[in-house]
Amino acid sequence: MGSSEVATELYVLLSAVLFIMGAMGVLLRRNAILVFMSVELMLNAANLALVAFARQWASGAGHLMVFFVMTVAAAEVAVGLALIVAIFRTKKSIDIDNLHMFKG
Amino acid sequence: MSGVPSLSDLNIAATLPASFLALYACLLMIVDLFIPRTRKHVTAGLTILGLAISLVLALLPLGGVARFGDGERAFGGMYIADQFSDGVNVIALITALLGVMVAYNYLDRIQRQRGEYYYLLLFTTLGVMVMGAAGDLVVVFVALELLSIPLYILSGFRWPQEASEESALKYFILGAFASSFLVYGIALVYGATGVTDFEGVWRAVEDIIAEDASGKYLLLVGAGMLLVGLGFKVAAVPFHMWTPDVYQGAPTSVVAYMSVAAKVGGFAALVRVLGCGMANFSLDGGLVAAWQDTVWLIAALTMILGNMVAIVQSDLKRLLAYSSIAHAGYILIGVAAAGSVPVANEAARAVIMYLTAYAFTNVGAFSVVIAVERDDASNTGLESMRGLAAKQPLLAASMAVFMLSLTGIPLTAGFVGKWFVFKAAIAADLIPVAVVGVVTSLVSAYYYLRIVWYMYFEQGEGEAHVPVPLAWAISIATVGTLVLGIFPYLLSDMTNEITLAFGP
Amino acid sequence: MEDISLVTVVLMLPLVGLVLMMLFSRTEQAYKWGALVTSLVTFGVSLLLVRNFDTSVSGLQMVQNVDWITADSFTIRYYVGVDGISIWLVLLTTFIMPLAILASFNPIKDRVRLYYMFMLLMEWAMLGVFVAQDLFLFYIFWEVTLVPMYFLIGIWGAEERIYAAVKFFLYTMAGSLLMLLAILWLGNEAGTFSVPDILAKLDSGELTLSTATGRWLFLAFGIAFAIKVPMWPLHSWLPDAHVQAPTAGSVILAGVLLKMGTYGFVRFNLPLFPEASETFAPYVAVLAVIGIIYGAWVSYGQKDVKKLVAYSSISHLGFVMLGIFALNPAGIQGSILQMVNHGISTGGLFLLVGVLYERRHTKLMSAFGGIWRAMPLYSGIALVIVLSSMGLPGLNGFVGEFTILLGSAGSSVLSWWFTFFAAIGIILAAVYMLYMFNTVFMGALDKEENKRLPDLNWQELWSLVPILVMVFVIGLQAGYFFEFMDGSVKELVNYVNGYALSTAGH
Amino acid sequence: MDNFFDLVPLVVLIPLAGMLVNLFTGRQLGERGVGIVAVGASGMSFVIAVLLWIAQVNTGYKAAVIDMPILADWIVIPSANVTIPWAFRVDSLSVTMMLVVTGVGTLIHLYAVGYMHGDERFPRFFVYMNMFLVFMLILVTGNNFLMMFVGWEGVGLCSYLLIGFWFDKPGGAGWRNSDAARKAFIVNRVGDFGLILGVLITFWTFGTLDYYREGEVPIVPHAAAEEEVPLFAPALPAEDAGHAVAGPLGVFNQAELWLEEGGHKVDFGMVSLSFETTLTLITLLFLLGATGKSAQIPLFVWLPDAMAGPTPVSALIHAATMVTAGVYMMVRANVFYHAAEFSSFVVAVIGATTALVAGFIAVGQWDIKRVLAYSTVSQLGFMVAAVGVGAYAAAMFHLVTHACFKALLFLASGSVIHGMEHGHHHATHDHSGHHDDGFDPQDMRFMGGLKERMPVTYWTYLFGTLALAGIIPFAGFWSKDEILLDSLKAGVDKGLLSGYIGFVLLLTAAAFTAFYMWRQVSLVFLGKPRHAAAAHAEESSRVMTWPLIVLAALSLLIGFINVPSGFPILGWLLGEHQFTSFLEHSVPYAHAGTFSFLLATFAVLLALGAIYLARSVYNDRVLAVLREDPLAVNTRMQRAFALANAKLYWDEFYFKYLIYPYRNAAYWLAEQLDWRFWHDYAHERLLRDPFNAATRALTWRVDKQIIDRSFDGLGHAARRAASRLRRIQTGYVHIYAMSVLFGALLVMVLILLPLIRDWLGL
Repeated sequence: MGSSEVATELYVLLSAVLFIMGAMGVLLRRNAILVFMSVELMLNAANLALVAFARQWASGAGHLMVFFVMTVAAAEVAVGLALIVAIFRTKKSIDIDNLHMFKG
Repeated sequence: MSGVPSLSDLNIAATLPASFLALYACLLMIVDLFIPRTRKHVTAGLTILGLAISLVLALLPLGGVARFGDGERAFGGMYIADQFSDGVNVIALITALLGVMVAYNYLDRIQRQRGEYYYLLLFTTLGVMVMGAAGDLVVVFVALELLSIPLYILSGFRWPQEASEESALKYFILGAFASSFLVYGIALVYGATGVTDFEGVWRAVEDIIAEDASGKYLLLVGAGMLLVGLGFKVAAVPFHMWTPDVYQGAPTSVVAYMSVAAKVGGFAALVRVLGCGMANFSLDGGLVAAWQDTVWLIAALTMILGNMVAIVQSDLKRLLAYSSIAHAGYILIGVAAAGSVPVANEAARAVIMYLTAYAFTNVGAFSVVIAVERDDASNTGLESMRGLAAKQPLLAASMAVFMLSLTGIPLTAGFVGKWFVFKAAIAADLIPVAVVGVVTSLVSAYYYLRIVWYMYFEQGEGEAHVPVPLAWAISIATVGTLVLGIFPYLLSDMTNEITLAFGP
Repeated sequence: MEDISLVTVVLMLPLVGLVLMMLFSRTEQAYKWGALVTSLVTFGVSLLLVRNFDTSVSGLQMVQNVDWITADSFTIRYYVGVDGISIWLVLLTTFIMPLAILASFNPIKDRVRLYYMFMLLMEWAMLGVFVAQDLFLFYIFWEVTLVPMYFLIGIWGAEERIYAAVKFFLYTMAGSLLMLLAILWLGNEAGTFSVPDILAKLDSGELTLSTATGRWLFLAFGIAFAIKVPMWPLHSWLPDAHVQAPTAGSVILAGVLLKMGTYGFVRFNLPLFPEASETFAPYVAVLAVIGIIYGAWVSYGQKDVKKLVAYSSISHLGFVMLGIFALNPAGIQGSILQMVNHGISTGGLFLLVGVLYERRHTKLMSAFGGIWRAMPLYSGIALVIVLSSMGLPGLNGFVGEFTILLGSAGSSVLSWWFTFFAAIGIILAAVYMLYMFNTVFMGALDKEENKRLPDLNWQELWSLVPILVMVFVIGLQAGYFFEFMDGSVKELVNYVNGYALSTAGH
Repeated sequence: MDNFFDLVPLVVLIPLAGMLVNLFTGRQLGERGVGIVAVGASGMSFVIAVLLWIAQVNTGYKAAVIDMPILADWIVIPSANVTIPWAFRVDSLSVTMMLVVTGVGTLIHLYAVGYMHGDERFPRFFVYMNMFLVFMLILVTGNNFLMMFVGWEGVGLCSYLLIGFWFDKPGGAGWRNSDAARKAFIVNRVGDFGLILGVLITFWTFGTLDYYREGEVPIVPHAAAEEEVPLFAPALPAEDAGHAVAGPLGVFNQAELWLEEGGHKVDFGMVSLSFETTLTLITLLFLLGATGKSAQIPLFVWLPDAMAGPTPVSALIHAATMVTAGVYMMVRANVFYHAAEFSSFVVAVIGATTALVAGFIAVGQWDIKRVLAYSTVSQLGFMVAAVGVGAYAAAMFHLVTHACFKALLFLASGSVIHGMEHGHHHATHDHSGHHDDGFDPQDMRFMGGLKERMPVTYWTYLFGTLALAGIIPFAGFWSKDEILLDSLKAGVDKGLLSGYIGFVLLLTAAAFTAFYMWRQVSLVFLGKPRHAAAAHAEESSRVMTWPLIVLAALSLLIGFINVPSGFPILGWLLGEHQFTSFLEHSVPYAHAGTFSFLLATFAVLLALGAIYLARSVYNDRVLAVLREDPLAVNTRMQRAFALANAKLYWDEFYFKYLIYPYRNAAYWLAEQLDWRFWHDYAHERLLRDPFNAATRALTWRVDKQIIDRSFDGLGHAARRAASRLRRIQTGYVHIYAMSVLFGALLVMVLILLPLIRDWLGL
């Protein structure tokens, strides 16, 4: 490993920070789309870690995984947005805090 | 790993039930376009046909009649076609069959008779099947999403009904949230081991343990993340909170199906990931995996919370939701037991037994809920059970069987499942969690029995609506529950040779 | 597949009858008679068991042993058979059931079909408990008995039936779940669940249980059985269940179901955990004796006949427990006989109470008085059964109690005080039984509504006559019954004592 | 004549058959048929008993053990070495008892046909009576203690049924016939408790309960056999040297051998006792049994109440036969009692005390039958005391004579009651204006002057009274005198304290006997009628008077069967102590009574003196004007009389200190402890409620609120950290997500726990 290369640990750290930021976003945001984007951020944090590890291990499995994650994320986006649209039509709001019809 | 494998190397034949279903689902998606809205029973029939064919294909190897392909590995080890995956296939397919049967008239009643329902269901089923057969973390992830995404849609299938939409969005957001944990866990495991296939993980784990490398921290955290992601799917405490809301809001036919399917998938993956990949991951060089304590603690929490909270529920769907949380706890005992290498196979078998039992019983129980539910999604309170025995003796009898099975009374499948799970737990020396298991079973008896007493000991309207397909589903579920309870060897013999470990 | 053994035939007959009934019976009348005929046929065939029984064999007879569930780490078998310990309990079950069914003809007017289905299911499960030799099988039958009884109490019971049914279910299940764990533990260690195999392994030293383990397992099994018996202070479900159940339900509960607990002690606790049995014998005996006196005492304080009879069971079964834990042949054989006796006489008492309840719809003793004058036949029969229950010599109850006391007096693990206090129970039995008899049957017939009570009708009469006959037969000819159990009990006692000797040698 | 022995089962089976016939066809047979069957059964049984007696005499008093037909062994547990068969024993003792039971029984049956005439439950009465015979005969003929116990409890049952025969007769003051019946049964059970424990110990001591085995003859003790050649040499099987526990010998011979051998230890499960201690234990427990059945202190309280039954019952069961079972049992166990000195002492003291106490109480009673009941208790005390001082033959002798004259007295009193009832009926019928003044046909205060109205009854009653008072030559004189002399001799010759105590107490009791009997005669028969009923009383029918006459004759003559040695003329004429010689063959420690002219004269004079005293107190003049007892108004005597009248407050004592506490405790246990506390409180407050609370806590606190609130708080904190100043509403999705996150943290902590522990060095 050359000195110019950034250590894997730093990437992982960064990915962890991103992951936590995403998680906070999910917790704090009330707009469904923003929440949803936070989830995407978490997925991308994972992607970052995967790529970093793939570089470290010099194997393709990580990259492969990243592709799958991206693809699946796209699919999720499609479904997620459709749901959000649907619920917006019904409730005229995409504030997820309004989703509390059910009580134990 | 390197080199382009030839088609024969892929050993696609071994994946026959799953690959058939994948193709069939895709075809059906196209075919459905040409089926007019008024004739969706054709789609339903075709779905059943496809599922039935796939079921036969899955049963053949399980019953030892025929074995497709050459060996257990397919797609270069990505797909493992062993007895465990056969078992998962069968459970998933049976659940799907029942799911279609209970859905058909229900969809008519809620005026949502659409083809999508059926092929989405097929895709979910496929996801479940692949999860059970996963030989690689990547496959686990993909299968999980294949399982989940259609379920998000199905949960909202009753749009623009607010409850249904809300439950779908809730499920979706939380599901995606949990998925990201799973992905991150995969990344960490990958970081620790450098591979994503279970066999590789297994080997790497051996090295890590042998060298006492620092990778074990990464691996532990990764395993924990995976547990979170999958624990969410199976509704283990404390990742369970979506369950009651989603179950209550989603169309009951979907709940009947997904309460089982999602669990089967989640547990299959848990067994694969933890049992196949990391059963040898012991920190002190012993035979007990490092994650075992965590899993059984979660199992204990799940059983306690699920059962106790179920007691105070007054809505059948919510009650069954908590009940399903509780049952996740019981199955988790099996998963925990798989953390002891000598018991791993027995534990995996126990999980299969339990899931089978659970599939019949739970789908059956929700089918009964479907029967009493009114078109406006009301009448799912416990009171709807009052006096059912007098008006609908057979329906009530079936429900009684399901309740007894969920309680774990002998001669029902539920008992067999519990027996195997507890047996595995004891073999793995997990006596405390087994004790929690039996004590909470006792607690569960109370609320299950309450349903029975509402049906039998009290007077009431007892209104119910049992069209033919639903009746068939309930009958099959009842018979399945009883047959498995009385002749458990039918299944236990089939799953006798489950082997999880890659190690020597 | 080997030949089907007679035990299997007896076991499966109620089920066959049940299926045939469901297939071919349409009317309620057909269900009634179908159930009666089935139970009678079962009884008849079970008599063949007695005829074919070889008293010179101490082990299991008429065995059927088929692999049921096999796994690499254990096997579960369909393993049934009878030996001297179980044969009379099987007979007791087949004997009581037709009576219970016959006694239901009049009182049960509601959901008749379901009722008789549950009755046959009940019979099947109870028979299974007594013939099963595999722990898994045993546990299945053990738990299955709960289900029909739950329904019997819950649907056809009295006012507080739901509470009683649920309590009965939960209480019993609480114990049996602990037993389930113990069974699993044992089977896991032994690699088999069949009791004779486990015993053989214990005997050959292939399987050893540490002292502590043995004691824990003893307790786990013991608590399950003790709840069923029920031993003091775990008896609280019993007055509810017995009092709320319909007549036939009470008869079955008292007649057979409680015996499952005491039988379990003899069948499993003693041979499997001999060391623990000897260690715990005095403690169990203390509870047993407390039960004897407490049960008798509390019975005397009751105002409700059925409750009185229910509490008397606690007292009677205290005797049985005392005999078992005398750990000698006399005690155990007395206990086994007393199980049968209690089944017969207390079953009879519940039938009697049922007759009264049918007529007056009350069970309060104060509502009666001088019934003898109005219903002489009924009262005469009642007198005999009451006397049998309080252990009049020459009737069945005495033989059992005497033999138990004989055993406990000669026991090498129990002190004389147990016999002394247990014998006090005999006095107290007279106190509450005669109190009941005097209050209900004697005295002036001063209540208008009692003056025209009709005497027994034919169903009631014929459900009581066999009991009457057995009261005398066992009372006068107990030797015949002991002869059957002698070999098995002797072997059991030798085994338990042999273990004690071998540990003493260490 | 040997084969006569085989008839012994018939003694039991014939009454059984009679009972069954009457039970099933009694209603069809009618009174006459029922009477014929019952009396016939009893009579045939008597005939068999006579045949057995003849067989005894002819075979040189050989004993025989005969198996029960049809029934095989009763309780047999080979692995526990338990063999308790149904086997009869014919020997002089059992034949004596058979003769008494069936003989007196037949007469009483006959009498009862007249007495019970017209009763609506006539057949049932005779069913019970025959059943009583069955059990009583099982009691006396059984060859082991357990068979005796069968009879023992069986007669108790019959007693219960017969006392409660008129169970629906309205009783006064909350005390009904059925209560008296229950009291009898339960008090007897207390005694049975002792007996059964004694039987158990006997079994574990000897390994058998048989008195003697087949072919075995009683070992004649050397002490008693000094002057006589042993009648039978002990026929011991050779292999018996080791005295195995389950030896082939019956209990008595085994005991004899062990006593001779000395120092034998008896091994019970957990304790080992010397044989002598064991015997003491057994005999004391048997004594408890005897105090129950034979109505001794402290269990005699049931017998007076037992008079609630029809009078023939009182005569047969509560005077002549059943109550003597305790005496029979102790005589049967004479080998034990002879060896157990302490127990014998207790027996003697209890017997003598009972005799005196009951005699005292009898003086203060008004009920004609109650007086006789206490008299019976007193006489049983004589017998028991006799056993205590070792005078087994005397005890049996008194048993026989007492059976005759006490049965007579009861039957005669029944005749009086019958007559009184008849008279009352007549009187109220005639004088329709006559209104009831609390008339009780059994109350002696309403009688008087019946001598003229009922001459047969009077004369027979007089015979009975004289016999009971012990006036020569009536039967009672011989037997009572023998007991008195034997106890005195026990004191003087053997230096037994019990002998002196017994003698003094019994002599006093004898004086009381004569006194209260003459009081009764005076009150009932002498003087003038004090009530219209008495004035109109009529003599009973002949079916009732004939048995009286026969019994009166027996009361006069039966004493001659055992004339003491040394009695002038009669001894030579009738043979000396015939009865004792007969008995000796089965009662090894029976010994013949001698005769003391001095004592006999003294006793008779004492009795005559008491009679004189009684007559002077209860003279016609006083009775004619006084409706109270002369003693009750006598300032010096009234307190003593009140005490006797209140039966020494014995019942009250039991009620206060035993029965009420037990009953109240039962209510408390049943309602408070078992139901309110254990059933309700413990299960609801201690089990269900905490469980529900936990459930609620989990549901609302943990599942909703903790996760809700704490995450709410967390969310706030997090939002503040994220510089979000605006108030943010929380929604469920956030909470759920938070819970997932929390779960993830939990999982991390858990899964890393071992490592964290390692780091921290824990």
